[in-house]
Amino acid sequence: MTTSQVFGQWWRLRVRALIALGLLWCLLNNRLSLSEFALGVLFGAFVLWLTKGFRHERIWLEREWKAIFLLSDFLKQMVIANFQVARIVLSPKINLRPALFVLPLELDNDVAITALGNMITLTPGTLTIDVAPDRSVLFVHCIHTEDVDATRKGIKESFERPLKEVLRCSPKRVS
Amino acid sequence: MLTQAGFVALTLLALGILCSIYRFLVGPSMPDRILALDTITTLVMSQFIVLGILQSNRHYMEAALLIALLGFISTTVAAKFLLRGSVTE
Amino acid sequence: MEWVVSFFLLFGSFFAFIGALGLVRMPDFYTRMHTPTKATTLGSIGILLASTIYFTAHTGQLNILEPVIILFLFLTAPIGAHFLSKAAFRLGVKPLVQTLIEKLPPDSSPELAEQKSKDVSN
Amino acid sequence: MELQVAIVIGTLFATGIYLLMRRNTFSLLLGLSLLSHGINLFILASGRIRMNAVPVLDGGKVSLTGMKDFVATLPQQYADPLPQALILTAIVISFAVTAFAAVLVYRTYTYAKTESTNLEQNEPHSEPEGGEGAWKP
Amino acid sequence: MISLWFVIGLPFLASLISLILSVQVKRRNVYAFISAATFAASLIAALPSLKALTEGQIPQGVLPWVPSLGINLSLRMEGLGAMFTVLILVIGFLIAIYANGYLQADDPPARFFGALSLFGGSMVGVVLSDDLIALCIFWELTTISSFLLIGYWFHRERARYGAYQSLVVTALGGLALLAGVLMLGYASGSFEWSQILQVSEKVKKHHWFTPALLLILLGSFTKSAQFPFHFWLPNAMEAPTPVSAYLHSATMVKAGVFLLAKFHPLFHHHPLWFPLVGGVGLLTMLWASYVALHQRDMKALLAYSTVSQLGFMTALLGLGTEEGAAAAVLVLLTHAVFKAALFLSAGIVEHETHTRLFDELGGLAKEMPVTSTFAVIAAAASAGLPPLNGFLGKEFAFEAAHHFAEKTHSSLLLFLLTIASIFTASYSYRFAWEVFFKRPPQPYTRVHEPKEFLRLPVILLGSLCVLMGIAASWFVQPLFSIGASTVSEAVPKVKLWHGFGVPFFMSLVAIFGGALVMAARKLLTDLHLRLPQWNGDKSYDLLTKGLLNGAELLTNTLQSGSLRRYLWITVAFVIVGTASLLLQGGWFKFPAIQPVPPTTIVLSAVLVTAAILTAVFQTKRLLAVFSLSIVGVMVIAHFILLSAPDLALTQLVVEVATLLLFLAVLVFLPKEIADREPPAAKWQDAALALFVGIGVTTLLLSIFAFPFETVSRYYYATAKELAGGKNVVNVILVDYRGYDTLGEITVMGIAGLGIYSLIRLRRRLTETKSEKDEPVYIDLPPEHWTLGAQGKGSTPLIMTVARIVLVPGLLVGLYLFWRGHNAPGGGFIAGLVVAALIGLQYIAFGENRVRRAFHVNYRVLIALGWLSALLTGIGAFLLGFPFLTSGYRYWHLPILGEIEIPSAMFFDLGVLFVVAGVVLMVLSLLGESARLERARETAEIKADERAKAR
Amino acid sequence: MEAVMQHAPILPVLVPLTVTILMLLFFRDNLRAQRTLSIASSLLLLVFVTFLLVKVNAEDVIVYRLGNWQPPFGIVLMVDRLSVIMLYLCAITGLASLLFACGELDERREKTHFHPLFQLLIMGINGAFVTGDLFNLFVFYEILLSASYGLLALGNEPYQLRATVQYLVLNLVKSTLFLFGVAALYGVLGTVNMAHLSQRIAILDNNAQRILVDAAGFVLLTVFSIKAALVPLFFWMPDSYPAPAAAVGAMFAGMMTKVGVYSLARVFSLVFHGTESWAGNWVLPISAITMVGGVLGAVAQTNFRRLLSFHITSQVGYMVMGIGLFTPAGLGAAIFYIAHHILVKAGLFLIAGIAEKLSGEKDIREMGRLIRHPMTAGLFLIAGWSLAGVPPLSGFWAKLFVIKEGLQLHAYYAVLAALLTGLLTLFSMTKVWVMAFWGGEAKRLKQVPATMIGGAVFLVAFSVIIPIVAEPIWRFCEVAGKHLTDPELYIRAVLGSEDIMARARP
Ligand code: NA
Ligand code: NA
Repeated sequence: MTTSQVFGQWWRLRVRALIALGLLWCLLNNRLSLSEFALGVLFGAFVLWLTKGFRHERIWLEREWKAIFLLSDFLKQMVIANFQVARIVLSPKINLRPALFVLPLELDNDVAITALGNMITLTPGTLTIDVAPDRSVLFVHCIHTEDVDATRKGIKESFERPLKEVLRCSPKRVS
Repeated sequence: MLTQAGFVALTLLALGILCSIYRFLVGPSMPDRILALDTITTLVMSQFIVLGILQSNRHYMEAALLIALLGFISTTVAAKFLLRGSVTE
Repeated sequence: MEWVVSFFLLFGSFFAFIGALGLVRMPDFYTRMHTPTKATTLGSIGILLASTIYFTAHTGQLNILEPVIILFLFLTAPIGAHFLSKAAFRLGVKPLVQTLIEKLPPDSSPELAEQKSKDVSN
Repeated sequence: MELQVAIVIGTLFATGIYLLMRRNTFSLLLGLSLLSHGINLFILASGRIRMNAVPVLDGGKVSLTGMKDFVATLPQQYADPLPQALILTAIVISFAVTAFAAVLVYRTYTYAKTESTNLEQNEPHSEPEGGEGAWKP
Repeated sequence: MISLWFVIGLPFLASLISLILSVQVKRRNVYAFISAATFAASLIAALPSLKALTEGQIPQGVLPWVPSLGINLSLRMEGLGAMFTVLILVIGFLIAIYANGYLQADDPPARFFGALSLFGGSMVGVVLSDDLIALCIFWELTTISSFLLIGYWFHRERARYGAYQSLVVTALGGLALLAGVLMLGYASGSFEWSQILQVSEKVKKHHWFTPALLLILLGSFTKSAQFPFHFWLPNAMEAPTPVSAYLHSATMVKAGVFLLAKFHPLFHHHPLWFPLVGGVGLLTMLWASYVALHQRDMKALLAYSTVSQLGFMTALLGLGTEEGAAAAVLVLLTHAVFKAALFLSAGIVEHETHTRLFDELGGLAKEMPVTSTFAVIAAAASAGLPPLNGFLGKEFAFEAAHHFAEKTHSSLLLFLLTIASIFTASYSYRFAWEVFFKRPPQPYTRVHEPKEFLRLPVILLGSLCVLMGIAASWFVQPLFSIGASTVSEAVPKVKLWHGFGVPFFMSLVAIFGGALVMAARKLLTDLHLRLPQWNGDKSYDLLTKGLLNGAELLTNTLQSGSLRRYLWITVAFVIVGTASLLLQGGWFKFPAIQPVPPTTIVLSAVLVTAAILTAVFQTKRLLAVFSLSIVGVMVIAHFILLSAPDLALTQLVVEVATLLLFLAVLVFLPKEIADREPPAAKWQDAALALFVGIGVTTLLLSIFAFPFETVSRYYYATAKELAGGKNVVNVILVDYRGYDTLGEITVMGIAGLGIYSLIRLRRRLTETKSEKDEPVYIDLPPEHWTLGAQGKGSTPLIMTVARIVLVPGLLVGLYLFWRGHNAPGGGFIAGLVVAALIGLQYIAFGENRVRRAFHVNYRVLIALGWLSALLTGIGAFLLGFPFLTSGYRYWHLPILGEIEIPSAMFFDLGVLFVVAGVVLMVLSLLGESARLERARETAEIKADERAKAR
Repeated sequence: MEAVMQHAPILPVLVPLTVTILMLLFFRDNLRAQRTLSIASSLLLLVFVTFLLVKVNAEDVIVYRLGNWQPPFGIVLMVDRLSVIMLYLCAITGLASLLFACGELDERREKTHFHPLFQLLIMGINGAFVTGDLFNLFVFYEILLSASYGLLALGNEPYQLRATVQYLVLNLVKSTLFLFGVAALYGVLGTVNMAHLSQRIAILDNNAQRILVDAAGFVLLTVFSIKAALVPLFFWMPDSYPAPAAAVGAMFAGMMTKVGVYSLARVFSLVFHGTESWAGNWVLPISAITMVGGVLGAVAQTNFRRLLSFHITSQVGYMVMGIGLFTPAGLGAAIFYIAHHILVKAGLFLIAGIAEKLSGEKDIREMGRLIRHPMTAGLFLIAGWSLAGVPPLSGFWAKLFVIKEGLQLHAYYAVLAALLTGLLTLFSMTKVWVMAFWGGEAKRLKQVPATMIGGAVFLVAFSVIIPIVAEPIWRFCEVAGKHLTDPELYIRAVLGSEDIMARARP
């Protein structure tokens, strides 16, 4: 590993994490100022040092713009999903056709799988029930669907593919 | 306007809590009841925030923050208990 | 400003209520899972937005704790739901009769397959 | 508000005591929890009920600075902070003791093989011979 | 007089020396010598005082003890006391010599002679004390030493019984005496007898005069074995015979008589004096002399005879005349000598023949002529035959009685005395006849005269019986004059021959009548045995048994082992007490109610519902726990409504931790039990609970109704400028009342340490019986509930979120800590947030994996937390301020700007450490336990399978 | 030195805590160091308390403002003669029990937090004795209680665990009542400082509020009565004290109920001085019932330590009788009684521990001729008879002082109860002697470590020493009692001359 690679990784992981934590600190304190940020970075470093034993893999975002696009798409879907749910709930007679189906996974890291799982849960009529221990499939419940394949395809198209591009993961650290 | 909206919001949230209590009472399964508990927690958190708006008072925000951060631990623990019969094993 | 805050308040509380109402009205556990996790979370988000707008306008300075709360909600709310439904599923809480249950692909784990066949046979 | 708080507190006391009187150890834990909720709210209420009166000093409130004009009453927008501080102490203590009680209940079940809260009279108190040997290695 | 202290101190010293020597020395001679020598030395020490006394001085000495209450160790040798002192020391000396011969090789000597000396000293104390409290002290000491000596052969059940009984009976009297003495003390203003006598007129008018008399009489009667307290004395005969002779005949039992004589001047005009003292004395004398006749055991005979003689003395004192009292003193003196001789010879007989039963004895006059001679002399003295000392005393007494009878124009007294004397004579004859002259039931082997040690005292005392009779003016008069001077102003001369008067006639009737009765003894005994038997022992047993049964009943009712009952009584106590105060009325006022949005009513209603649900679901435990969680959430909501965000935050994290904890514990318990409690019990409890609830509610409402003044304004006024914080609650917590918080984290840490011990002190599981009120466990399908449940306890989703949330979550925790002084938050909340987040790792990854990732020794963490809080507090010492004095300071740092750091923050940091440490310790320990349990179960299952496979 | 001594009032609390911290930080597995530290702590406490004694003799009431806050806003410590006596007793009992424990406990038990818990128990007890704040008293109650839970269960014997469950629940109910009482008082009077409460009650002019204060007072009376194990509220004690190690039992037996008696004396003499005549109406009758009820309980027992536990209740009755008389001499007698009883009862528990170790039995009927171990027999005779009030041992004087004052105040029924109880105590203690030391079968006796004997000797010696120096002790106690009857003394010392809240009144 070259120096620049090491530096690059350090930069990508630590500094970004510290910046994020500094920002979080500012948000928590409701004050965007350099001194607050600096304090946040300081505390963040402390917390990172404290929890170093818990980190197994290194994750980072790539193509941030795409991430933002994904997020906005997700939010939109989520609102739509809720209107659907509202309609179902408020309809005088609830007539559903739920389904339990399997979603084969192409994601290679747990963070991405988790993100997908959460998105599925928060969006149109679907709910992640389980993950296969070998992480090959998700088991999903759908509140109402006429066509399972279409639902599956929809999820893969709108969430799984972008996630795969956005989230990167390093190999597991050898401890 | 804001007061009325806040009032309506509080009422809706309170109704929501009543609905959840109904589910908690009726069940039938244990997960149903845990779900009801989880929902109540979230609704109560929402009530804090509405109350904070009505009182122009931000001191309840930390409570909401903690519910968002830790509320799911209760649900998770309960679920793990059902699933595995253990908690921190 | 008041209008915006009021809107978000009503929006949020409406969905929060819908979520809870779903808890009453939905026919089985798995369908009941959906409404609180989605609607109630969205409701909370709406109310949080109302709050951040209100305080920002009211105090004249940025109030940004709420996004953090929303962030945490996004992260944690579905996890609870997921784990709970998994538990229910493993415990054998039966889904609605008309639920379509898909066969597992052959290469998935034997554990899941076994579990599934049991469920289907019910 | 006063009436409903008083009723809530009364209920917590009543249910707490009822549960303490049950015959199995786990119910004790439930009862203790309810009772401690009840007493905490009672302490809070003893400082009178003030709504929208968070005891944090910030710009929005009339300043109460200075001892020169000290009076013993609090304006309506100030909740009494002392009971709150006392309750915090009480909560922590009752949490600690409840934790101990919970583990005790568990240990009583595994080692004494019982969940009964009753103690038979004159039951043998003797420990097994040679204390040390009785321990698991 | 200094020598008085030697008189009383030497025997005590001997006792102490015996105790110390007992560690090393085993030889009996040593102890006997110490005991006898100190008695002798004590007697010598008494001589100067006696001389002074005869010269008209009263020797005294005072040692202040608790002078501020007027209690002193003051000695004063009056006549009666002096006489007693001589008696005690002389007989004590002889007894010590005798006992050296009497005890066997395997009788531990130190205990015997130690107690004997202790008794001697105490008895001298009784008779010499002027301070009545001191008298009571010595009085009790004689009881104690008597107890130890009666139980000397404790391997005999009868000895233990006798000792115990004598202690109880005489201690009862001792306490009464103490109470009486206290009353006298208050009535007179002093505990010194000499002082009391000087103000006797005042005392007699005091309303405590009669109660004091009654109490003192009770003390006296029990000690002197007067009816109906006489029964302990025959049982005391289980003591070695020298003890019987010394304590239970010659001296200790006479303490009661001594007391009557001592108090005679004060009380004898009291209208109750004659009926009580005289009546009880006569009754005792009659009854005991009659009973003595029928005893099978020679020591029992002597015991009853002693009781009878004590009754005689009491009766004489009861006459209330100076002459009567003087007669009592004379009888006492003579009785001490002949009865001691009798006991000692009985001891010799027992020592030689190993029996005490008349049926097995006889004809010993032939086997041991010397002993027999003196024993028979003593018996003759006891029978009242002239010219022995018994006759001397009796004549004197009859004379006194005769005078009294003349004065009261009633000869009933004389008649009764004569009857009793007939019995006295007859049992004395019987003793002599059956032991020494009657044909023995079987011939003796190896029975002969005893050793000199044994014989010498008998010879001495027996001779004294004669000498006191024939040379009364030499051997009786000096001592008698001294002794009687206390009770009688003019001391009469003693003489053997009073002429042919009524007294002599009475003696004659007694001597011959006694012979007749003795002849008809068999007939009388048969008759006696046919009568219904009353026995003091039986009453005593019945009484103690009743006491024990009653006590047991009471205890089993109160301390029944039922927690429910305990709680009922406790709660009922509070209710009754407060209700009795509140029934005065006028306290209830309905408060003004602040209006609230109706939605808050929903919150309260849900809380109430959930609380009731918790109670209803208590046997379905999971449900109950979740109901409790709802209660918790609603309590949080109430805290928010009532303007207590800090409380809400705290309760919130506590709620999470509590649920974690309860479920972690429920892992090991049955998840559901059958409800087997009777519904009636539950309704009763519910009714009581409802009562409590209503009470609390009304009380609270009433408190609300009054205007409220509080110290709290001070905190608002000073929090910012003096303590440097804006969150007043937190400032109170870590500053104004930081000491409470130090206590609170101490409790927290203690609970942690306790839990650690509970879990880590693992024991082997042993099979124990199942109990009758054990709950019945419902058999739920095992895959649902047991540790062997199917399925993984985690998923990648959980693990990932747990991991992701950890870092920002901890930052939130830090934020809550950092801001705590100025906004809701603080060390406790932060600590629990930290704990919850790391707890989440435990949930997601399991205790084992987390332990590898997170190397923290939680016990050290707790200690560090305490240390941090402690050092913050102690830091103030350096500046000369009290513990926990806080300071705050603004620091200007590059980039970070101005940062305020109050010293209280380090205190709060301590709180954080302790809280996090304890919660995490508990979670990891419970996790570890569950893992071990599961491993054990798996091993068991495998073993089962292997067994099945074979 | 002077610099340290000015903080003497807080040191009895800080020393045990410091020692505990050291143990947990550095000597978690080093038993020898733990023992050394524990004993050093006890000795240090004796030294500091002696300083306090000197100081209190000069100043009567020492007030220590924690955090340098002006009372009643901060917490104050308030040390008077009574406190000093109690602190001494705690240090002495603690030292003896520790010595005993070193011989008695098996190593694993001792290592698993015996010493830390024991030190923290001492900390809690000491804290309760010096505080001048009602809520703070609650906190220290909780410290000593939670330490006692830990010590009670230490060992995980089935019986221990079950006894701890009951003990814990009853104590938690008591704690709840305590908080209830404090909160109700605060709701009416707006303060939790004891001296300030007293001052505020004195100027309370509203009758309804007065009744509410009385009711709160009754709740607190119940709390302290439970703590003091008065009849009929003593249930938590008889079954729990036989459960733990004898060293722990001794410390409990000596100190725990006395904390209740102390609190009763302290809180009711100071805070409720001006209210309802609680002493005559409640305390005195309860004391009579307690004496008799307790001793009747004892009479029925044959388990050595359970029997002794019932005696605690009955003996506490005497102390409470002294308090109920509420005169300087009555209170002085109560204090004298406390001093005597703590030492002798702890000593008896240690002796019971020795007897159990010697014979391997817990029932006096099974012990069998313990007189063969003359040291133990002698110790028991002294301690047992001292308890029963046999002169000239310390118990006699204690009873004498109480009864004397009772008689003077014409409290006849209480005096009668006291006398009767004395007799029954003698009956019961002698029964132990007759059954365990004289009676039974002579089985082989086991070895007992010297430290166990040493601990017992140390305590029993006081039964003999106290009578010798009865006069100075009594005078000290009487002054302590006199001060208790004078709340103004404390109010002046704590609050100064001016009432900050009274000033605010219109
Ligand atoms: Na005690
Ligand atoms: Na106690």
